[in-house]
Amino acid sequence: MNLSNDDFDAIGLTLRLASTVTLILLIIGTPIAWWLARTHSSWKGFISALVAMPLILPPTVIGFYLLIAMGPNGYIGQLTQSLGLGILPFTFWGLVIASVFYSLPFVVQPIQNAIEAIGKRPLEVAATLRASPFDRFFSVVLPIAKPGFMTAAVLGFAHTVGEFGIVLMIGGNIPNETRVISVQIYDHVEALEYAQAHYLSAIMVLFSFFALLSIYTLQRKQVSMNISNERQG
Amino acid sequence: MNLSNDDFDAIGLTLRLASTVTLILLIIGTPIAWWLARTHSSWKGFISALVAMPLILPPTVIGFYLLIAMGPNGYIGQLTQSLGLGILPFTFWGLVIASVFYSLPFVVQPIQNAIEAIGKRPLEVAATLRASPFDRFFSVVLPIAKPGFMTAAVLGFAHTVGEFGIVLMIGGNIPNETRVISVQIYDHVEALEYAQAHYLSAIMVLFSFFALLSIYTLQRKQVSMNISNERQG
Amino acid sequence: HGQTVKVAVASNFIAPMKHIIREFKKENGHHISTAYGSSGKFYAQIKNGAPFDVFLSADQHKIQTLENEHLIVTGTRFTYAIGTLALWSNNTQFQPVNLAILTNNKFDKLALANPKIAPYGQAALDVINSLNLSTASAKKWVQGENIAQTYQFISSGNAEVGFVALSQVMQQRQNTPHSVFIIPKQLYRPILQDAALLSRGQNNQAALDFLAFIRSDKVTAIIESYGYHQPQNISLSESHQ
Amino acid sequence: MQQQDIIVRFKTSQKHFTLNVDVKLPARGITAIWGQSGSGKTTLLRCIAGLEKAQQGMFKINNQEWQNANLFLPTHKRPFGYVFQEASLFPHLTAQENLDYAIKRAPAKTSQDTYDKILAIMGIENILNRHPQHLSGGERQRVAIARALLIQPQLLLMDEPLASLDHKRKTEIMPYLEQLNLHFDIPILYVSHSIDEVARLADHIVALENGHVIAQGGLLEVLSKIDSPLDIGEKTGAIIEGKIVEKDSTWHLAAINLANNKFWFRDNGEALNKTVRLRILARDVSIALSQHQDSSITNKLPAVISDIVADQKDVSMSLVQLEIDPGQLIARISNKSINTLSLNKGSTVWAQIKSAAVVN
Amino acid sequence: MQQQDIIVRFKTSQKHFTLNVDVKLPARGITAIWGQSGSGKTTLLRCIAGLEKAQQGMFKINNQEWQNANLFLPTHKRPFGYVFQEASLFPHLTAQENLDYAIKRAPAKTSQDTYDKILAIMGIENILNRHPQHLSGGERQRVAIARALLIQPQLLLMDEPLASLDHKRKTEIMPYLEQLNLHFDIPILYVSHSIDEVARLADHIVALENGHVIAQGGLLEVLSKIDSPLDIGEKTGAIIEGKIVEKDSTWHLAAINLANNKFWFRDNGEALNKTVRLRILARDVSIALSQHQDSSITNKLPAVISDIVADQKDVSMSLVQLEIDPGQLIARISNKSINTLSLNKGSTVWAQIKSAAVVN
Ligand SMILES: Nc1ncnc2c1ncn2[C@@H]1O[C@H](COP(=O)(O)OP(=O)(O)OP(=O)(O)O)[C@@H](O)[C@H]1O
Ligand SMILES: Nc1ncnc2c1ncn2[C@@H]1O[C@H](COP(=O)(O)OP(=O)(O)OP(=O)(O)O)[C@@H](O)[C@H]1O
Ligand SMILES: [Mg+2]
Ligand SMILES: [Mg+2]
Repeated sequence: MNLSNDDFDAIGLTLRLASTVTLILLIIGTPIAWWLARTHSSWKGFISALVAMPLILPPTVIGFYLLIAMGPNGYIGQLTQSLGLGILPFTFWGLVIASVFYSLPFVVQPIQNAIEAIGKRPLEVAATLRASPFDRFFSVVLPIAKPGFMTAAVLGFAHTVGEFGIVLMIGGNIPNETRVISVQIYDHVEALEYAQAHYLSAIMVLFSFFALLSIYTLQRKQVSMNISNERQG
Repeated sequence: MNLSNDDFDAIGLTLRLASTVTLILLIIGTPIAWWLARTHSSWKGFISALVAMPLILPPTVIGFYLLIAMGPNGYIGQLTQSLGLGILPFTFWGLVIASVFYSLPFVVQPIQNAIEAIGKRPLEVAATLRASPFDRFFSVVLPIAKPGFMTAAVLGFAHTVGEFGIVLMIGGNIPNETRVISVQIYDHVEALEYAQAHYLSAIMVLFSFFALLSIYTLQRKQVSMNISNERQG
Repeated sequence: HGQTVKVAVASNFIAPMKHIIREFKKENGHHISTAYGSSGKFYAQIKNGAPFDVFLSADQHKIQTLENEHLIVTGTRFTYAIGTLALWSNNTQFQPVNLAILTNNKFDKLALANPKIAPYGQAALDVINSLNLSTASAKKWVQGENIAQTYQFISSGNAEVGFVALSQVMQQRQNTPHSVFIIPKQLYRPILQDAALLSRGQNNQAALDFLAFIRSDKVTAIIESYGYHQPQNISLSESHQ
Repeated sequence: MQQQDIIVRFKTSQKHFTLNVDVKLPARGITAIWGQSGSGKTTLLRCIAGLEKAQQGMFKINNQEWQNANLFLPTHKRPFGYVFQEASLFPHLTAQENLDYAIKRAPAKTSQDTYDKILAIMGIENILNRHPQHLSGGERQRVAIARALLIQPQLLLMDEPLASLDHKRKTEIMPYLEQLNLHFDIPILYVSHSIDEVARLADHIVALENGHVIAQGGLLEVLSKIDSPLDIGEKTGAIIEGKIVEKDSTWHLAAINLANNKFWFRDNGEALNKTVRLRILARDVSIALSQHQDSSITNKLPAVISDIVADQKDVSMSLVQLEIDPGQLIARISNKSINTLSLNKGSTVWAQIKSAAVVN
Repeated sequence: MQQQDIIVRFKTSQKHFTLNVDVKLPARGITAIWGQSGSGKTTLLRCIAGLEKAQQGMFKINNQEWQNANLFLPTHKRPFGYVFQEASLFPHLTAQENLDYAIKRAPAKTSQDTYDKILAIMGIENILNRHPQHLSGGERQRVAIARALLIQPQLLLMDEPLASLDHKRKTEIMPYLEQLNLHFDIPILYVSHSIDEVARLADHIVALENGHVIAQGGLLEVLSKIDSPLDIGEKTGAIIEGKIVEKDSTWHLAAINLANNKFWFRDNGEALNKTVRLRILARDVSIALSQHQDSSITNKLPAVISDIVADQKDVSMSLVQLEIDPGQLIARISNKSINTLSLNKGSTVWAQIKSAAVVN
């Protein structure tokens, strides 16, 4: 059985979307995670809850409100219009923003955990070795927390790939711009084209599984390295 | 503005479903989390990836295949039929099973992290104080990992509340049996009853937010207790 | 009496269905339970043992497929409503709405339901093709999963204009005659919404009563008041494929 | 007839380390397990506890088997108490609740008497309602010891219970450990790398090196020999025991009888006739050929040199074994003095020990 | 004109603890910061490093200010090196890469010479390609010290660099620290709670108790006084310094001139004319009224008693301050002997010290 051109387009678009989203997630998720890991502010719980909200809200609800907010009369829409960007729904970048919002907790939490696990000692050590805060981040935090960043990247990527309800709502199902694999599978199912649906789903399941397997295997190596000098009298 | 009877039914059903699912999740998630936290088996990565799969797959895809599997010709369906249980889709218990599958990673991961954080020392200590493995679990693991279990319960509960794609597919939107809040909101939106949709959504957002805020505040207290004797020379 | 009928209803028919249920309950002691959703999903569910007695689809194709698969009671298939396609805009700059808007091609986004899975989308495509606009406008299409989503695209202002069901715009009071244009029938193939008695409702008196009720004049009037019309002159077996 | 022995036989290989121990220990008093860091002390204790599964193992106490080729009692079925090296109180329970954890799981009801006695000896009556994080290191270890006693053990395993404490806390807790041995008739295996602790507390010693037993026996015999295989450097010395025969309240001194002389040391308040153990380091013993009356050195004992060996650690020094009656002393003397004073095996000399130098 | 001083002034209150320090230290040699656990040593070092922000603080070294009421240089702008109490190597870098981390960030290029010298002194040439988890505790600390040197500090802060190591590893690393002071002209603040370490390494001492300075000054003056406020119990003793004037290769002994006598001790291989520091514990000094030739005690020095005070820790003992020329000794003598020998302020006596008892 062969994939149709539409299917290939959907796969290509999905990979492009997921890569873009992952990159942006890492860029904005890292400072948030950093702040959450280090702060003693009483806002911490509040911000954590806010970041985690998308875990809980049904994607269609999120999509519905994002559609309104990003529309010409919504706050976001008026902002983007005043910036000369037009409105975002039905564009690739609209999808990117919605997906970033939706997958944020999947990226922030592993990075936060990894940074918390470093503790503040390595950073103090680096400071005594004349490393500026910026330098400390790149020479200490990033390399030590690498597995956390990797988990974050893979989860963010994979979750964007599987993202559906929001994409449907914000995307408008535009081929090559917003019609991603999950929507394509959905369309196949709705159109009773079950063979194609099965085929695409199988590809997706295998992809997800091996992505996950690889991070968990990597993480295990890391953990066992740390644990090796655990037991003490 | 008032909620309709249907809305109340949906809220009641949602709470009943989420409670049942949370209970079951804790019961089956705990041994899985325990095994993952303790094992040195080479299957660990494989099982971790399997448990995390629902994080990544689009809910409609999961729902579609669960529907087929639990239907009269599916493996699960044939099993349940041969056990005299009939088939599960479109029943409360079908929804329960699907939701359990879907929310499993949200329960397993916090419990696993909490158990890993205990380390094996308290368990060894308990063993030297004549506590059997069973006793050790209830007298040591459970109380020490309590915040992890609480996070797991709240996430599992909240995620079930917000669950949508699977419920729609497996549940069939049957009032008082499978029509939960998220589906009800969806119906309101479909029927262009936006006011009701906004109202129900607002309730849901507030609920989710305070649920999350409370666990994160709790967790913070816990963490600061542990951290207080961190700094050393 | 006192039996229960479980009805699967296409989402686009929610509003008239709620009205019909109220009337149905007044007339007899049956209990009625309705599920709303997309017809494609209902098809998958019925194939996998869903406990529905009656299926009110949004199209004809799914019912026919079910018939071929012997999942409905033979001879019970009929068209309960014919949808009316409307062009709608929520943006005053595009009002009064008429076909010239389409041919002028001045809009940014044109909303329609996904033709592959939604009958109103198929009808919209017919209109576009009839007007020979498909190449000019294809880049501006935004497709909703169903007409409800299509409606949201327009009502939120994200699409300036789009094809919706007349039944939808009639429900919303704020719509003026200026904002809606009813598409001439000759521009698209009729949107036939079929219903049928499902195999498991075969011996359910409530199901039989409900199907009979749907075809009563009273209900016909209700359905029409929501912007649909009835297939007075169209034979049951008429097919468009 | 009951055999009062502990038989310990373990053989197990880990990646970088092999433990191979086969000893018979007295099932009473304190037996020290002594060795450098990494010598396998903890591993041995964990094998005994069943926390580590030795590839070959056998353990028997008073004819009761815990483990052999066909038997492996799980940890919670072995009737011992364990005091871990570092903090091991349950963090979610108060001190009181930590004790209750043991009481609830003890094989027999704990009598109010025993309970009060344990609390009094450990001196923890006033801190019971605190959580571990509000206890000092020393208090925590005392609660842990009390907890290990309340489980009614037939054997007490203690893994460097003082190692993580500073000098002040160590001296604070040491008397409690001595009390333990006096008040409860439970054999104790006491792991330590500090020969000071061992000398003060133990009756019997097993010295480990690299997983093997390099010496074992009664503390006096093992430590008081100049050719002891134990490498304890500066701490080399002999141990003597005796009954207190006189107390001098003016000068706060006490004396035991040694070599027909009174041997004087600081009075710590022990009663007359009580047996005390004194440790006399080799570096504190000097030798004179005659008895000098005009020096501040209080103790001068006639002795016969039975052996002289070179000090492994210091080419300028030798260790001299001195026979007093009863017992032995060791002196570390410069080779030059040995030459100047013509000291030889068989020489009759005076061993001089300041009372300030006696450790007890 | 440059002022060769370190001025340290910090006042800061935490929940259970207040640090209040105001001292002027020499900007050369090793200054020990000594105190019991919890006395605030680490807090003080962290304040100096800028890792802790004292509510009131001022720090000046050689007229260069790091902190005052209006100035707070962040840690990475202060030119010091820090050796943390426990392992602090970056776990993701090899030993070599850990060193490179410092070299890259040092203010000036590191000359090959300096680099080789540091590696040689620390004895880490052969372990550079290992990751920290494959280094022993001692090796890790040596790499950490090398790293702190390679950052080209103007001040070296060392927080109990040996505390977590066992006796064997301690003795292994101590010589490296002595080398440090000899080869690099960097002032060192050395935190320790071990008076043995302090006595061996430091030139100057600041003693902390409960966040306050209870004594400070040159090591010899502070430690050799019987009324020293430092509570060091058994370890009380004096420190003497002198040039090696003779070596006896037959008996492996070396001597310095003291009170017109040769003072003999074990030869550790130091060259003739080198100044060495010897520590003589009070417990090792006995007093005789005449000079005895037939005893194994090698060193007998004429001395005059300048003071006698009761030992706070032991009612049976007194501390006797002995003036030799030059310098002072302390002897711990039983009160009974003081009485028997009629020792008084001004008495002329012989101080006897075994060469086995000299710590150097
Ligand atoms: N978890 C472990 N994994 C690998 N090797 C270990 C482990 N624990 C201990 N070892 C090794 O086993 C040997 C014995 O360790 P053990 O803890 O029994 O020594 P110890 O005598 O108790 O030392 P210490 O005085 O430092 O507590 C050491 O060489 C150590 O490196
Ligand atoms: N993170 C902290 N939070 C609260 N109090 C602290 C903290 N760190 C140290 N303290 C308190 O400050 C006081 C001084 O601690 P500091 O670490 O400076 O002592 P120290 O002299 O270095 O002791 P040690 O020899 O044990 O390292 C102690 O009473 C300690 O309880
Ligand atoms: Mg150990
Ligand atoms: Mg400290």
